[in-house]
Amino acid sequence: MHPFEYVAPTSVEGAVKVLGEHGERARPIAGGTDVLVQLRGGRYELDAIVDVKNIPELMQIRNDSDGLEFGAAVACYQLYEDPGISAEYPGIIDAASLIGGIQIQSRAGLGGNLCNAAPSADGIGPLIVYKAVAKITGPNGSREVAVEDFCTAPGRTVLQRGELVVSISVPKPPKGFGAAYERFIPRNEMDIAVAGVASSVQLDSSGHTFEASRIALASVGPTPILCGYEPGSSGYDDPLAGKSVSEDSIAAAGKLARGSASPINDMRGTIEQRRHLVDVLTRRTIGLAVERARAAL
Amino acid sequence: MVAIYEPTQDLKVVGTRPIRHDGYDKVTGRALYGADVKVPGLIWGEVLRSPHAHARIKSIDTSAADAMPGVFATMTHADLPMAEDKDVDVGEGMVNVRRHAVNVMADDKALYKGHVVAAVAAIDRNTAQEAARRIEVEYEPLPVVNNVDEAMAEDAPLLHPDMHGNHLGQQIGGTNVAGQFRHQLGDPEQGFAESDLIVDRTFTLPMVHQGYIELHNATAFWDEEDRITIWSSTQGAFGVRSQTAGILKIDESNIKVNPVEIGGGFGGKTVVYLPPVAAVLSKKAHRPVKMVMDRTSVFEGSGPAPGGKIRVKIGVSNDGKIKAAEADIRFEAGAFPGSAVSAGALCVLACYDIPHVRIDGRDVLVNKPKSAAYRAPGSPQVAFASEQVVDEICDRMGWDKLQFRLENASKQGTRRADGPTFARVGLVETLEAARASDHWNTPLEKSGDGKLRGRGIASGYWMNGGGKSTCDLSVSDDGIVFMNEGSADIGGTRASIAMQAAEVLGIGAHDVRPSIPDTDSIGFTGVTGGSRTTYATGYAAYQAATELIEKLKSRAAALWGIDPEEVDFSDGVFSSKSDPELKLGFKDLARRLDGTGGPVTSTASVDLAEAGNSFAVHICDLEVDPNTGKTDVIRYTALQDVGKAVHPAYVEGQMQGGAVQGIGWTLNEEYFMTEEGVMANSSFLDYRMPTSLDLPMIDTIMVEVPNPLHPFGVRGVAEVPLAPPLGAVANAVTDATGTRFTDAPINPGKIVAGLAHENGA
Amino acid sequence: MVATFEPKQEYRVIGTRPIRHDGYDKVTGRAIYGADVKMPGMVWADALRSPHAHAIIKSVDTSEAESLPGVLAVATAADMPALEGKEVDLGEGTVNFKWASDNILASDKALYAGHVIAAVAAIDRNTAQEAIKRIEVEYEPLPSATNVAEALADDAPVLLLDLQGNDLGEKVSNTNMAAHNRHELGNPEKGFEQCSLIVEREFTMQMVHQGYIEPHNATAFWDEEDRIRIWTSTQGAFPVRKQTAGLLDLDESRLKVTPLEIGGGFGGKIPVYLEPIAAILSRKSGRPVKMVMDRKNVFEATGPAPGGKVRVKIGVDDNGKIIAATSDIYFEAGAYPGSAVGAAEQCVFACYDIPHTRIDSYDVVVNKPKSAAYRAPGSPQVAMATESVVDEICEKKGWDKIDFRLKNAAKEGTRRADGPIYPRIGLIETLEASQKSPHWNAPLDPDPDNGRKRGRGIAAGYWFNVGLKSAVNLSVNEDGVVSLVEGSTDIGGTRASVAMQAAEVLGLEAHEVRPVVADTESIGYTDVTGGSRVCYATGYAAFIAANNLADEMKKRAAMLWGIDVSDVHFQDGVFSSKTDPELNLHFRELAGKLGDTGGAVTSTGSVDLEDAGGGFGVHIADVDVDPETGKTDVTRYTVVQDAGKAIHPAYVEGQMQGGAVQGIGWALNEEYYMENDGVMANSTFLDYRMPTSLDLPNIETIIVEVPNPIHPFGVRGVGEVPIAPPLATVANAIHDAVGVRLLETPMKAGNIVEALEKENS
Amino acid sequence: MTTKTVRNVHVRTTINGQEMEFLVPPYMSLLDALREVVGLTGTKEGCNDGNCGACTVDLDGRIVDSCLVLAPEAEGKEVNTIEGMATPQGLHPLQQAFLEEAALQCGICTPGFLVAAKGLLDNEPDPDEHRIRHWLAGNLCRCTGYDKIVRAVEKAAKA
Repeated sequence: MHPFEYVAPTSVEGAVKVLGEHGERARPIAGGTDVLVQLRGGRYELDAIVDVKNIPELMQIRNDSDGLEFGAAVACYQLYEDPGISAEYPGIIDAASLIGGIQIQSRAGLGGNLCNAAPSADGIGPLIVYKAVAKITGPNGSREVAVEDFCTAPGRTVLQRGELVVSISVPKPPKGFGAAYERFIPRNEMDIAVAGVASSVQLDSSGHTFEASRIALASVGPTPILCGYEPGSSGYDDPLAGKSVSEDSIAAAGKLARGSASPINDMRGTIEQRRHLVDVLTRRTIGLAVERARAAL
Repeated sequence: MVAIYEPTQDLKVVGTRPIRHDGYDKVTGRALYGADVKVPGLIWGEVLRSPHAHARIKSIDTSAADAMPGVFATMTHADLPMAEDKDVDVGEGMVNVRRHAVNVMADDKALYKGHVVAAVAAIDRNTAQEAARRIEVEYEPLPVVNNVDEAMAEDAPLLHPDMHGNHLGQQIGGTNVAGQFRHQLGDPEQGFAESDLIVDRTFTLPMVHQGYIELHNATAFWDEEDRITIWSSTQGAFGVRSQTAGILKIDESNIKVNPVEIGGGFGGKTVVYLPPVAAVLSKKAHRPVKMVMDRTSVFEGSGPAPGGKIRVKIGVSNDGKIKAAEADIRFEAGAFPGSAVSAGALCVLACYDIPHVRIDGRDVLVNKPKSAAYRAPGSPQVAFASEQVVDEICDRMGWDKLQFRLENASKQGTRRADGPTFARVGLVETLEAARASDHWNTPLEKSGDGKLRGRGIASGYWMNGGGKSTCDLSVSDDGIVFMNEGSADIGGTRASIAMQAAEVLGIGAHDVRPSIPDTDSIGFTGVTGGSRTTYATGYAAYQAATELIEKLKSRAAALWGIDPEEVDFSDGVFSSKSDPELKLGFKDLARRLDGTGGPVTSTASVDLAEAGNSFAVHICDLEVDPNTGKTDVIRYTALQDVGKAVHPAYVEGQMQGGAVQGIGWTLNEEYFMTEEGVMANSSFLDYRMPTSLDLPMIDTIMVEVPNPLHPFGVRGVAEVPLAPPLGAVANAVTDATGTRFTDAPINPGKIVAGLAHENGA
Repeated sequence: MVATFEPKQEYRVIGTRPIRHDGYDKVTGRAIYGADVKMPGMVWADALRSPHAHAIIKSVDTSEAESLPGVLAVATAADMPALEGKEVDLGEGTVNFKWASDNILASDKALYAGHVIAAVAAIDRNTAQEAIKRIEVEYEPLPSATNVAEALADDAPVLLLDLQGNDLGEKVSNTNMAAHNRHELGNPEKGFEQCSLIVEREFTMQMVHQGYIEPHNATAFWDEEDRIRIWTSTQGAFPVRKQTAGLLDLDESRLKVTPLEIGGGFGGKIPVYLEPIAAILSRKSGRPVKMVMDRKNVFEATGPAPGGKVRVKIGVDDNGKIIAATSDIYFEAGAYPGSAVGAAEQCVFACYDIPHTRIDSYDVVVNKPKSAAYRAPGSPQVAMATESVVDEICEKKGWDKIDFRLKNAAKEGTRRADGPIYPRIGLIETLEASQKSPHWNAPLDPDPDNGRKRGRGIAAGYWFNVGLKSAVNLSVNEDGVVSLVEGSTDIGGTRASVAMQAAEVLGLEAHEVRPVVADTESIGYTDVTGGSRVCYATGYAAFIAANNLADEMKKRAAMLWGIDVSDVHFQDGVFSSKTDPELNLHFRELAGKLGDTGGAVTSTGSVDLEDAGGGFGVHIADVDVDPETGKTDVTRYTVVQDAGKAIHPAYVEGQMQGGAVQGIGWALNEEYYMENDGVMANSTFLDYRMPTSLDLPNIETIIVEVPNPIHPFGVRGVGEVPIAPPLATVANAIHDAVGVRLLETPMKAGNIVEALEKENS
Repeated sequence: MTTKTVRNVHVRTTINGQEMEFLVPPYMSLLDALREVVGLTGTKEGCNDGNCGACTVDLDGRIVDSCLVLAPEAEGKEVNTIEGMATPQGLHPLQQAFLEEAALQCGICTPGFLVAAKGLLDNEPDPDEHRIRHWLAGNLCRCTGYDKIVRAVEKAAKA
């Protein structure tokens, strides 16, 4: 492995400075469970690794009436071991509690998962369906980017030279909101999704009609896919808004999601299998989301 | 019944000089000695030693040390169980386990300066040393007993008030004499009455140290299954196992001692000092603990050879016959009973056939480290005395010093003072060889520059040991034989043992691969001491090889489809007695064993009650500068009956090494003790062992009078060469200066004082 | 002539569950595996491996690598001796050394992605990894053939131009078909005419890996005496010595191999990969060289189990008798000939008594790593075929799946399809036990309402086991504990199972026998730990050595009691006089009294066993299949197996559970997923999906004991047979659940969904 | 004579309750530092990319794959390895149970399993079989089929 320096800044500015100096030759790590594997695999070479776990803003966790905000370096276990977050954001917890194994979840976090921008990422879909926003700081100030716009290509994001994701904030889910994430893997653990679907629904007060919904797909395209949305565009046609909660409407959403997937053949699955799974997983996650939404009415 | 052998002459391997099998590792620095051991999680141990030679230990407070960062555990005698009050064989004499435990770590009294009082284990060596200093001990100093005379004085302070000494069979309390015995043959008074000349002299010798360059060491790990693994440079892994088991009161088989190379022992590494301490520290710290003594601790805290006082009285008749002799030997046992006085008593007059002899021996406690074996323990001290009295007799009677020894020499059938009669021995042949030697027949010229020159001669004896050894063999497909044997290899015994197996098997010395496994992987094998390894372990190798041949014969028979009785083996070739066509060399047969059965293996073990004594005669020319008293040895020849030299180069090595240690003992080495019983010269600077500059080449002449008890006639060779030098050098100084010096060491100060006294100054 | 025994049913030690002797070290992390070896001056090495599956190596330029600071030596095929046509038998098949050498360091062609081209020794691991990137290799890529179909196609690229194919005895050149042989019994064509139902199916299986968690490692030191010392984790120190010596064209005894603990092997750590390279780099650098593969190398360049095709055709008559059966077996040998077709022939119909059979097998070279043994090599693949067809026959005829197997079961006297007649075997008893098992008699829970389907499958499997050579040395300590030295490396607790057999003979407890696994210079030749032979063959050698030890102890008892040795009786650990009832001593007591009866009591025992006594297993599985996603979960699994005699039941259960789980992984998810350019895409534990704890229920085990008459305690090998049944058991369960019969492994989710869609359309 | 262009990093950490300092290349993993620098070889390498759990250690109370932790990250932290599980009083109940239940065969994965299982029992005294299997899914074993490992953890939980 090409020898690199290890830097552990204690402030966002410190991190931004180092990242600015080295550009492509430096990367931040929180858990490091993706970066170190890619480095050893020879995917790229680095001159410096920036350990961001000593920066307070990236380790903060805030869950209040406005919603949930957690630092980019917060590890998965810190989310699913928090009773409040687990109760109010089950869709996100579904993903956080199945990335890798316990050892991985002690180190890896949803911030890193997002920045790694793998097509098969488990953590990005749920953030999309919860309308989460990434808070970024760089050499020329801070900005916010919606998670559905964050990934641009396999392993590539909107981040510019010297920019760093500081935290991810999730708006407080209103009453009648429910979300769920499910993936298909041949084993029961320690696996990469053959296909993954996150769904969220906003029911009306009766709980029988969809007011809004979001369906996000993983492992079936170069980036996570929000059905009915083109990244960067303003338009979004909601697959379920206005429809009544029924077997048929859910089945239709399954077909729609299947249509928006553009999977490839690889060692983990064939195109046909992935399309089939997107349909099955969309139906199952919407069903669970509806259950959770009705419970929250 | 003991097997008797007719020595064969045409030996192919025994007698040659192959390179020792561990040679490459030793000359490249790869060989692993005890201090080189590294184990995961290793930490260091250090001991606190008493500054007083004799003191009651009122209290020990380790709290300051326990609190020090980096300290894992501390230990005092309280951490040792009450060991059994029984004697254990350490290979060169017996040791009482309970007293041994107290020597390893003092309980209520510190009995010599340097006596271990407490120990500490810490993250590294320096921290351990600092922590040891923080242990506070409250002493109540007691009066010190410095030597045998002070120890035997009426009002002498008692080292062990509770001890009962065995004085001539009676249990006597309130004494520092741990043991007194007597050997008697015939009627000495009547013998002296028939004597025309009687010489009666008393000699004193100081305590001296073996001087091995490698420091005592031990690494121990006490695991959760209460099993202890030990790495320690030792002359006997099984000895470390049994002594440590005795001191810690656990089963022997719960201890495994791993083999590491040993950097010299000469008898001083048959006794354990560190392993039990490292083991207990490891148990308390739950970490492997390594301990290495520093040089001062080796002098003050490990077993030196006993000093003492020896009176010898010999009567001769005018016809040159020794009529009677008496000896009174008092050795400093050190802080605990068990000096080499009994062995000394066997050797003091062993070279002479004397009808009337009385020998008294006393084992005397003094506030000095407990003595241990040092190469023919006891024999050098007594030879210093008896060989000077014989020398004086010859001077006064004008007799030839060789002729006199020849006429009185012990030979087969001579009864030794303590009872047994000699089997076939080679003293006469050795004396004759000395008389025919170039050294003896080259007159000693005067030195040109006013220095006084002299020549001395002396003889020496050692009985050698037999004991237990085990050897396993197995044949590999290309005819190489792998050997496992249990004897630690200090002087090349891997080679001398492998050669004896190779001789039987008819293959080359390097076709046998010796290895020394741990105590779990080979049958019990006694200590490498008593000059027994080449003799006893070689004997086991001979038997294992013989058994291997029998098994190979049955395989050859299977191969040729004939009856095993039909197969003959000689000079490494298997052949059919009836069909001349059928012939296979050892290696060829080995390559065709496939299909004749499993791998060919054999095992053998011996327990030899007797060994076969050996004698030596040394001739020394030296030069004394009368003004300074400085003595330089200018020529030295060591002659010795070796029975059969398996590896001549390594036998010569033993003869030369022993001679040089003897020279050092006579001229400069001593424990220089202060009044308070503190050794003042506990460093290699002031404890003057001979350097290469202090010595000429040591010429060696090996006499081979085969020992009938051994298949190849082998006798032990390693210890006897230390016996004659003290006498030979002393006699040479007398020949040079005309003054006899009866107090070793005969250092320059004593020579100048002696000469001044002589010239009436 | 082979000794036969009447084994008892109940024993004192055998059958109990003592804690294994190496347990404490393994649960505390102290056990030393190959990668943990450290020594002074040690340097690291890494290998450059071909990115191409098939390419001519035009040039290798190591100059830039050699100039990198910290690089000490470089090695290529030029450093290996030329070994035209040299062959040797290794216990599990013969090895052609020219090809074996090419597999270690490619000479003219790279034959699989991952094939070693060159290696570099450098000051540390990272420098070595950087240095291999600087070696420039000029390849001329060739088209690759990565499965049987591609390799046998007319236009297939020929991998080995010098390969002489053997097609039923006829020489064939310019081919990838290394061997085609045939076994025939009776007249299958005529047999099929009498059948009322014939089922013929073709199954394809992907290549799979043993999946041991410990990567291959080797440390070698070539010293100035031209001796090579090797430290490695291996299934056989002696086979490592034999192969490495052969590859380096040296006498075996120039090498000393020290086996460390081994982190799993299952047959994959019998061949050597790193040892010759490390040795050469050590010679060139003068330093000890350590090499450790990374996980990617282990997958791409060690010895996986062959994938391939198995066609089986079975005919039955109306009253449920199998009349005729034929089989064609095509295995991917990998880059060089020598897949497990020979063993597959012996197993394909081994569970059945069939009058008319024909078996054709084809050993096909492909551009993949040379296949090696993987636990009953060849048996799982053919069992998948045979047991699926049998299941289909029973479904179609409505016959009970156990009664049918009982009716056709092979038993004593049955002639196996490839010739030999079965001695006493336990298939019937195993089938009867599974018929009475709780699992078989518990009704399958009904399909749940979430659409998932439930099913149950059953299948049988066989492995012939091997005997070969082992040696054991024993010696007695004074406290009665016996040291046992053996040559079998211990993967699954065989230290305990071998020690228990010695303890049984000697009347001791298991922990009173201390086993040590020795290096190749400290014990007689011992074959590989493989072929399920250690508990059987090394146990047998321990039995012989223990009896010899008892005889030696009888002599000592006789000596102690002063009676004739023939008068001494030994039973259940107690020595007694046949005449005087007063005289009796337990082994332990006698051991304590050996002191004066002679040296240490030692013995040795060795065996070379022609045959071993085969083992049968019957497995039952309940599965839960989600038809929507194709996901299969095993909800209940039972292993029923004939162990002959379970020496240590817990470790026998461990083998049964471990083998079953490896079979389940092989059935459901494990495969070499080759990209079209012949490169393995999933060479990580992420994408090579071995079962995790969450993918499995507890595995229930039922041990059947039909004693093997040719072993003193009735032992049969148990290590390998449990991997044979699972593939078919899971396949039959899936068919029972969703009605489709999967003809390809792995039966991953996508394939099940595809099969269901094809079925329903 | 080394290719390293970067200077070693000084790390001050606590390993098995004992303060330690060592110098280590910044790119060296905590696994390699434990094995090659500190000399504790109980923690094993199985895949070096976080997929097998053989290198599991306890870092500040959480079980992690030490192959995916950079050695400098251990600065100021508490690292506990297999060598720290037994105490002078004897084996940890988990170690004892693994022995008695024959929960290991070759033993290469055993250190990882023991440290992981201790991480579970330290905060969930009585986990059920499924919870044990879920917690240990990050540790691969090829010999045992996990059955006896799960039973051993259950037995230790009750001890």
